[in-house]
Amino acid sequence: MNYALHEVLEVHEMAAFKTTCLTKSKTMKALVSDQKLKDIMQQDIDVSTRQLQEFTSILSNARH
Amino acid sequence: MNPIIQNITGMNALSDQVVAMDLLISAKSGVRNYAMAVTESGTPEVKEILTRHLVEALDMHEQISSYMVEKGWYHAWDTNEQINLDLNNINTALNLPSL
Amino acid sequence: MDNQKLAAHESLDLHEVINFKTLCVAKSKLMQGLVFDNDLRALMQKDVDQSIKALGELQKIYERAPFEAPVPESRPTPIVN
Amino acid sequence: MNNDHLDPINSLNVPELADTTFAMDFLLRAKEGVRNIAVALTESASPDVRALLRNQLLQGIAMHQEITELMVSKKWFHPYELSEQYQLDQLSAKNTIMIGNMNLFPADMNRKGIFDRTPDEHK
Repeated sequence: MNYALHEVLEVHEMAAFKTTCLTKSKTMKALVSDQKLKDIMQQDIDVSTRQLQEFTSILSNARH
Repeated sequence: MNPIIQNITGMNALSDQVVAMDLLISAKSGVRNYAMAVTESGTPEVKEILTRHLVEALDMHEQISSYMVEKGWYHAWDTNEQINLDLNNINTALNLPSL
Repeated sequence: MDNQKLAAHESLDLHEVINFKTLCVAKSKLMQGLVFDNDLRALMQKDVDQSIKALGELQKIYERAPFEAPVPESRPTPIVN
Repeated sequence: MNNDHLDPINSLNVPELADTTFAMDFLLRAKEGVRNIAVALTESASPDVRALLRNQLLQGIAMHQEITELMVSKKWFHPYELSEQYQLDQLSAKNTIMIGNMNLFPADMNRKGIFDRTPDEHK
Protein backbone atom coordinates (compact mmCIF):
# COMPACT_ATOMS: atom_id res chain seq x y z
CA MET A 1 0.00 0.00 0.00
CA ASN A 2 1.55 3.29 -1.09
CA TYR A 3 -0.90 5.68 0.57
CA ALA A 4 -1.23 6.72 4.20
CA LEU A 5 -4.15 5.18 6.05
CA HIS A 6 -5.81 8.50 6.89
CA GLU A 7 -5.75 9.55 3.24
CA VAL A 8 -7.41 6.36 2.12
CA LEU A 9 -10.13 6.75 4.75
CA GLU A 10 -10.69 10.33 3.63
CA VAL A 11 -10.91 9.33 -0.04
CA HIS A 12 -13.37 6.62 0.97
CA GLU A 13 -15.57 9.26 2.66
CA MET A 14 -15.44 11.50 -0.39
CA ALA A 15 -16.25 8.58 -2.69
CA ALA A 16 -19.32 7.70 -0.63
CA PHE A 17 -20.44 11.32 -0.67
CA LYS A 18 -19.83 11.76 -4.40
CA THR A 19 -21.64 8.51 -5.17
CA THR A 20 -24.83 9.73 -3.53
CA CYS A 21 -24.44 13.11 -5.26
CA LEU A 22 -24.09 11.49 -8.66
CA THR A 23 -27.06 9.20 -8.07
CA LYS A 24 -29.16 12.13 -6.98
CA SER A 25 -28.18 14.36 -9.90
CA LYS A 26 -28.81 11.57 -12.39
CA THR A 27 -32.27 10.74 -11.09
CA MET A 28 -33.36 14.26 -10.28
CA LYS A 29 -32.34 15.64 -13.65
CA ALA A 30 -35.36 13.90 -15.15
CA LEU A 31 -37.61 15.77 -12.75
CA VAL A 32 -36.65 19.34 -13.56
CA SER A 33 -38.12 21.42 -16.36
CA ASP A 34 -35.82 24.44 -16.54
CA GLN A 35 -33.24 23.96 -19.29
CA LYS A 36 -30.48 25.90 -17.55
CA LEU A 37 -30.86 23.88 -14.36
CA LYS A 38 -30.77 20.73 -16.50
CA ASP A 39 -27.50 21.92 -18.06
CA ILE A 40 -25.91 22.61 -14.69
CA MET A 41 -26.99 19.19 -13.46
CA GLN A 42 -25.59 17.50 -16.58
CA GLN A 43 -22.30 19.26 -15.95
CA ASP A 44 -22.35 18.07 -12.36
CA ILE A 45 -22.96 14.54 -13.61
CA ASP A 46 -20.03 14.73 -16.02
CA VAL A 47 -17.62 16.16 -13.47
CA SER A 48 -18.75 13.76 -10.72
CA THR A 49 -18.39 10.79 -13.06
CA ARG A 50 -14.80 11.72 -13.82
CA GLN A 51 -14.03 12.38 -10.16
CA LEU A 52 -15.45 9.01 -9.13
CA GLN A 53 -13.33 7.28 -11.76
CA GLU A 54 -10.26 8.95 -10.24
CA PHE A 55 -11.31 7.77 -6.80
CA THR A 56 -11.72 4.25 -8.16
CA SER A 57 -8.12 4.18 -9.27
CA ILE A 58 -6.84 5.50 -5.91
CA LEU A 59 -8.98 3.08 -3.93
CA SER A 60 -7.99 0.05 -6.01
CA ASN A 61 -4.33 1.00 -5.58
CA ALA A 62 -4.88 1.24 -1.84
CA ARG A 63 -6.44 -2.18 -1.57
CA HIS A 64 -4.14 -4.77 -0.05
CA MET B 1 -41.16 20.26 -12.92
CA ASN B 2 -42.14 18.06 -15.78
CA PRO B 3 -45.96 17.82 -15.55
CA ILE B 4 -46.23 14.18 -16.65
CA ILE B 5 -43.78 12.92 -14.05
CA GLN B 6 -45.41 15.26 -11.59
CA ASN B 7 -48.68 13.46 -12.04
CA ILE B 8 -47.18 9.98 -12.04
CA THR B 9 -45.17 10.49 -8.89
CA GLY B 10 -47.53 12.84 -7.15
CA MET B 11 -44.50 14.96 -6.32
CA ASN B 12 -45.83 18.25 -7.53
CA ALA B 13 -44.07 19.92 -4.60
CA LEU B 14 -40.66 18.87 -5.86
CA SER B 15 -40.20 22.01 -7.88
CA ASP B 16 -37.10 23.11 -9.71
CA GLN B 17 -36.46 25.38 -6.76
CA VAL B 18 -36.27 22.46 -4.34
CA VAL B 19 -34.02 20.50 -6.68
CA ALA B 20 -31.75 23.53 -7.14
CA MET B 21 -31.60 24.06 -3.38
CA ASP B 22 -30.65 20.43 -2.90
CA LEU B 23 -27.90 20.84 -5.48
CA LEU B 24 -26.65 23.97 -3.71
CA ILE B 25 -26.53 22.22 -0.34
CA SER B 26 -24.74 19.26 -1.89
CA ALA B 27 -22.22 21.57 -3.55
CA LYS B 28 -21.65 23.30 -0.23
CA SER B 29 -21.09 20.05 1.65
CA GLY B 30 -18.87 18.96 -1.20
CA VAL B 31 -16.58 21.96 -0.78
CA ARG B 32 -16.38 21.45 2.98
CA ASN B 33 -15.81 17.71 2.70
CA TYR B 34 -13.07 18.26 0.14
CA ALA B 35 -11.39 20.83 2.36
CA MET B 36 -11.28 18.24 5.14
CA ALA B 37 -9.96 15.59 2.78
CA VAL B 38 -7.25 17.82 1.27
CA THR B 39 -5.89 18.70 4.70
CA GLU B 40 -5.73 15.01 5.60
CA SER B 41 -3.75 13.94 2.56
CA GLY B 42 0.01 13.95 2.30
CA THR B 43 0.81 11.90 -0.78
CA PRO B 44 1.30 14.51 -3.56
CA GLU B 45 -0.67 12.48 -6.11
CA VAL B 46 -3.72 12.19 -3.85
CA LYS B 47 -3.45 15.79 -2.74
CA GLU B 48 -3.27 17.03 -6.30
CA ILE B 49 -6.41 15.13 -7.28
CA LEU B 50 -8.31 16.29 -4.21
CA THR B 51 -7.23 19.92 -4.73
CA ARG B 52 -8.45 19.79 -8.31
CA HIS B 53 -11.74 18.29 -7.18
CA LEU B 54 -12.03 21.03 -4.58
CA VAL B 55 -11.66 23.70 -7.25
CA GLU B 56 -14.27 21.93 -9.38
CA ALA B 57 -16.63 21.74 -6.43
CA LEU B 58 -16.13 25.48 -5.93
CA ASP B 59 -16.99 26.12 -9.59
CA MET B 60 -20.14 24.03 -9.24
CA HIS B 61 -21.12 25.87 -6.09
CA GLU B 62 -20.56 29.20 -7.80
CA GLN B 63 -22.63 28.20 -10.81
CA ILE B 64 -25.58 26.89 -8.90
CA SER B 65 -25.62 29.79 -6.46
CA SER B 66 -25.52 32.43 -9.20
CA TYR B 67 -28.23 30.51 -11.04
CA MET B 68 -30.39 30.64 -7.94
CA VAL B 69 -29.69 34.33 -7.43
CA GLU B 70 -30.71 34.94 -11.03
CA LYS B 71 -33.94 32.99 -10.52
CA GLY B 72 -34.74 34.91 -7.35
CA TRP B 73 -34.55 31.78 -5.21
CA TYR B 74 -31.54 32.91 -3.28
CA HIS B 75 -31.18 36.41 -1.86
CA ALA B 76 -27.61 36.56 -0.64
CA TRP B 77 -27.69 40.32 -0.14
CA ASP B 78 -31.22 40.86 1.06
CA THR B 79 -31.78 39.15 4.37
CA ASN B 80 -35.41 40.16 4.67
CA GLU B 81 -36.23 38.89 1.22
CA GLN B 82 -34.43 35.62 2.00
CA ILE B 83 -36.33 35.22 5.27
CA ASN B 84 -39.66 35.71 3.49
CA LEU B 85 -38.68 33.11 0.93
CA ASP B 86 -37.57 30.72 3.69
CA LEU B 87 -40.86 31.13 5.53
CA ASN B 88 -42.76 30.48 2.32
CA ASN B 89 -40.77 27.34 1.63
CA ILE B 90 -41.19 26.12 5.21
CA ASN B 91 -44.94 26.48 4.87
CA THR B 92 -45.00 24.63 1.58
CA ALA B 93 -43.04 21.78 3.13
CA LEU B 94 -45.18 21.72 6.27
CA ASN B 95 -48.43 21.64 4.33
CA LEU B 96 -47.26 18.87 2.10
CA PRO B 97 -49.49 15.82 2.55
CA SER B 98 -47.35 12.76 3.20
CA LEU B 99 -48.12 9.88 0.88
CA MET C 1 -14.47 -5.80 25.66
CA ASP C 2 -12.25 -3.16 27.22
CA ASN C 3 -9.21 -4.53 25.47
CA GLN C 4 -10.82 -4.67 22.08
CA LYS C 5 -8.75 -3.04 19.37
CA LEU C 6 -10.04 0.23 17.94
CA ALA C 7 -11.08 0.73 14.33
CA ALA C 8 -8.63 2.46 12.02
CA HIS C 9 -10.63 5.65 11.66
CA GLU C 10 -11.21 6.05 15.40
CA SER C 11 -7.51 5.57 16.07
CA LEU C 12 -6.59 8.29 13.62
CA ASP C 13 -9.11 10.63 15.17
CA LEU C 14 -7.59 9.83 18.54
CA HIS C 15 -4.19 10.75 17.14
CA GLU C 16 -5.63 14.13 16.10
CA VAL C 17 -7.33 14.76 19.42
CA ILE C 18 -4.33 13.69 21.49
CA ASN C 19 -2.00 16.02 19.61
CA PHE C 20 -4.51 18.81 19.84
CA LYS C 21 -4.93 18.30 23.59
CA THR C 22 -1.18 18.07 24.08
CA LEU C 23 -0.83 21.45 22.40
CA CYS C 24 -3.63 22.82 24.57
CA VAL C 25 -1.79 21.79 27.73
CA ALA C 26 1.50 23.21 26.48
CA LYS C 27 -0.05 26.49 25.40
CA SER C 28 -2.22 27.03 28.44
CA LYS C 29 0.74 26.25 30.69
CA LEU C 30 3.38 28.38 28.97
CA MET C 31 1.07 31.30 28.18
CA GLN C 32 0.66 31.73 31.90
CA GLY C 33 4.13 33.27 31.84
CA LEU C 34 2.86 35.97 29.51
CA VAL C 35 -0.52 36.97 30.84
CA PHE C 36 -1.08 39.75 33.32
CA ASP C 37 -4.46 39.09 34.75
CA ASN C 38 -4.46 36.66 37.66
CA ASP C 39 -8.00 35.45 36.99
CA LEU C 40 -7.07 34.64 33.40
CA ARG C 41 -4.00 32.86 34.68
CA ALA C 42 -6.09 30.85 37.13
CA LEU C 43 -8.49 29.89 34.37
CA MET C 44 -5.57 28.78 32.20
CA GLN C 45 -4.27 26.63 35.02
CA LYS C 46 -7.73 25.14 35.40
CA ASP C 47 -7.61 24.29 31.71
CA VAL C 48 -4.18 22.71 32.22
CA ASP C 49 -5.51 20.54 35.06
CA GLN C 50 -8.59 19.48 33.14
CA SER C 51 -6.66 18.85 29.95
CA ILE C 52 -4.08 16.73 31.76
CA LYS C 53 -6.88 14.55 33.07
CA ALA C 54 -8.49 14.36 29.64
CA LEU C 55 -5.17 13.63 27.99
CA GLY C 56 -4.49 10.79 30.43
CA GLU C 57 -7.85 9.22 29.61
CA LEU C 58 -7.22 9.61 25.87
CA GLN C 59 -3.78 8.03 26.18
CA LYS C 60 -5.33 5.04 27.91
CA ILE C 61 -7.78 4.45 25.05
CA TYR C 62 -5.12 5.19 22.46
CA GLU C 63 -3.24 2.13 23.72
CA ARG C 64 -5.91 0.05 21.99
CA ALA C 65 -5.00 1.44 18.54
CA PRO C 66 -4.17 -1.25 15.97
CA PHE C 67 -0.76 0.36 15.34
CA GLU C 68 0.11 0.59 19.03
CA ALA C 69 3.77 -0.09 19.89
CA PRO C 70 5.98 -0.16 23.00
CA VAL C 71 6.80 3.42 23.93
CA PRO C 72 10.51 4.04 24.64
CA GLU C 73 11.82 6.21 27.48
CA SER C 74 12.61 9.09 25.13
CA ARG C 75 12.68 9.59 21.39
CA PRO C 76 14.54 6.67 19.77
CA THR C 77 16.16 8.81 17.09
CA PRO C 78 17.03 12.27 18.40
CA ILE C 79 17.19 15.08 15.88
CA VAL C 80 20.86 15.71 15.22
CA ASN C 81 20.84 18.61 12.81
CA MET D 1 12.67 14.11 33.72
CA ASN D 2 11.68 15.24 37.20
CA ASN D 3 9.46 17.95 38.52
CA ASP D 4 12.21 20.45 39.32
CA HIS D 5 12.11 22.85 36.42
CA LEU D 6 15.53 24.26 37.32
CA ASP D 7 17.25 20.86 37.12
CA PRO D 8 19.49 20.89 33.99
CA ILE D 9 18.59 17.22 33.35
CA ASN D 10 15.26 18.53 32.14
CA SER D 11 16.85 20.50 29.35
CA LEU D 12 17.87 17.24 27.64
CA ASN D 13 16.28 17.01 24.19
CA VAL D 14 14.37 20.23 24.76
CA PRO D 15 15.08 21.76 21.29
CA GLU D 16 13.55 18.78 19.48
CA LEU D 17 10.66 18.67 21.91
CA ALA D 18 9.97 22.35 21.30
CA ASP D 19 10.36 22.08 17.54
CA THR D 20 8.04 19.09 17.23
CA THR D 21 5.44 20.81 19.41
CA PHE D 22 5.52 24.08 17.49
CA ALA D 23 5.56 22.32 14.13
CA MET D 24 2.51 20.30 15.14
CA ASP D 25 0.80 23.50 16.25
CA PHE D 26 1.70 25.09 12.93
CA LEU D 27 0.32 22.10 11.02
CA LEU D 28 -2.96 22.13 12.92
CA ARG D 29 -3.30 25.87 12.34
CA ALA D 30 -2.69 25.44 8.61
CA LYS D 31 -5.29 22.69 8.51
CA GLU D 32 -7.81 24.73 10.48
CA GLY D 33 -7.12 27.70 8.19
CA VAL D 34 -7.84 25.77 5.01
CA ARG D 35 -11.07 24.41 6.47
CA ASN D 36 -12.17 27.85 7.66
CA ILE D 37 -11.55 29.41 4.26
CA ALA D 38 -13.44 26.60 2.53
CA VAL D 39 -16.43 27.17 4.80
CA ALA D 40 -16.20 30.91 4.23
CA LEU D 41 -16.12 30.36 0.48
CA THR D 42 -19.35 28.40 0.55
CA GLU D 43 -20.93 31.34 2.36
CA SER D 44 -19.72 34.14 0.11
CA ALA D 45 -21.41 35.31 -3.04
CA SER D 46 -19.51 38.41 -4.17
CA PRO D 47 -17.14 37.60 -7.02
CA ASP D 48 -14.23 39.66 -5.65
CA VAL D 49 -14.52 38.07 -2.20
CA ARG D 50 -14.69 34.63 -3.78
CA ALA D 51 -11.63 35.29 -5.95
CA LEU D 52 -9.66 36.48 -2.94
CA LEU D 53 -10.70 33.56 -0.77
CA ARG D 54 -10.03 31.07 -3.54
CA ASN D 55 -6.47 32.36 -3.92
CA GLN D 56 -5.92 32.18 -0.19
CA LEU D 57 -7.38 28.68 -0.12
CA LEU D 58 -4.91 27.41 -2.71
CA GLN D 59 -2.11 29.21 -0.92
CA GLY D 60 -3.19 27.63 2.36
CA ILE D 61 -3.21 24.17 0.80
CA ALA D 62 0.29 24.75 -0.57
CA MET D 63 1.48 25.90 2.86
CA HIS D 64 -0.10 22.86 4.48
CA GLN D 65 1.73 20.66 1.99
CA GLU D 66 5.05 22.36 2.73
CA ILE D 67 4.66 21.95 6.48
CA THR D 68 3.67 18.31 6.05
CA GLU D 69 6.72 17.62 3.88
CA LEU D 70 9.03 19.42 6.28
CA MET D 71 7.69 17.48 9.25
CA VAL D 72 7.95 14.17 7.42
CA SER D 73 11.53 14.89 6.32
CA LYS D 74 12.50 15.88 9.88
CA LYS D 75 10.86 12.70 11.18
CA TRP D 76 8.48 14.71 13.36
CA PHE D 77 5.47 13.29 11.60
CA HIS D 78 5.00 9.72 10.36
CA PRO D 79 1.83 9.43 8.28
CA TYR D 80 3.09 6.22 6.69
CA GLU D 81 4.53 4.43 9.76
CA LEU D 82 1.72 4.53 12.26
CA SER D 83 3.60 2.74 15.04
CA GLU D 84 6.30 5.41 14.91
CA GLN D 85 3.62 8.09 15.06
CA TYR D 86 2.00 6.28 17.99
CA GLN D 87 5.25 6.39 19.98
CA LEU D 88 5.71 10.07 19.17
CA ASP D 89 2.14 10.91 20.22
CA GLN D 90 2.46 9.08 23.53
CA LEU D 91 5.88 10.59 24.29
CA SER D 92 4.88 14.16 23.59
CA ALA D 93 1.71 13.70 25.63
CA LYS D 94 3.78 12.30 28.51
CA ASN D 95 6.33 15.11 28.37
CA THR D 96 3.72 17.80 28.13
CA ILE D 97 1.78 16.37 31.06
CA MET D 98 5.02 16.56 33.06
CA ILE D 99 5.47 20.22 32.11
CA GLY D 100 1.81 20.84 32.93
CA ASN D 101 2.30 19.45 36.41
CA MET D 102 5.32 21.66 37.16
CA ASN D 103 5.01 24.75 39.27
CA LEU D 104 6.51 27.01 36.62
CA PHE D 105 5.37 30.42 37.79
CA PRO D 106 5.37 30.38 41.56
CA ALA D 107 5.47 34.17 41.97
CA ASP D 108 2.62 36.57 41.48
CA MET D 109 2.74 37.38 37.78
CA ASN D 110 0.56 40.46 37.94
CA ARG D 111 2.86 43.17 36.57
CA LYS D 112 0.03 45.53 35.83
CA GLY D 113 1.12 48.25 38.25
CA ILE D 114 4.38 48.95 36.42
CA PHE D 115 2.85 49.99 33.13
CA ASP D 116 1.22 53.25 34.16
CA ARG D 117 4.31 55.47 33.77
CA THR D 118 7.77 55.58 32.13
CA PRO D 119 10.89 54.85 34.23
CA ASP D 120 11.70 58.59 34.43
CA GLU D 121 8.42 59.24 36.12
CA HIS D 122 9.18 56.83 38.96
CA LYS D 123 9.67 58.85 42.08
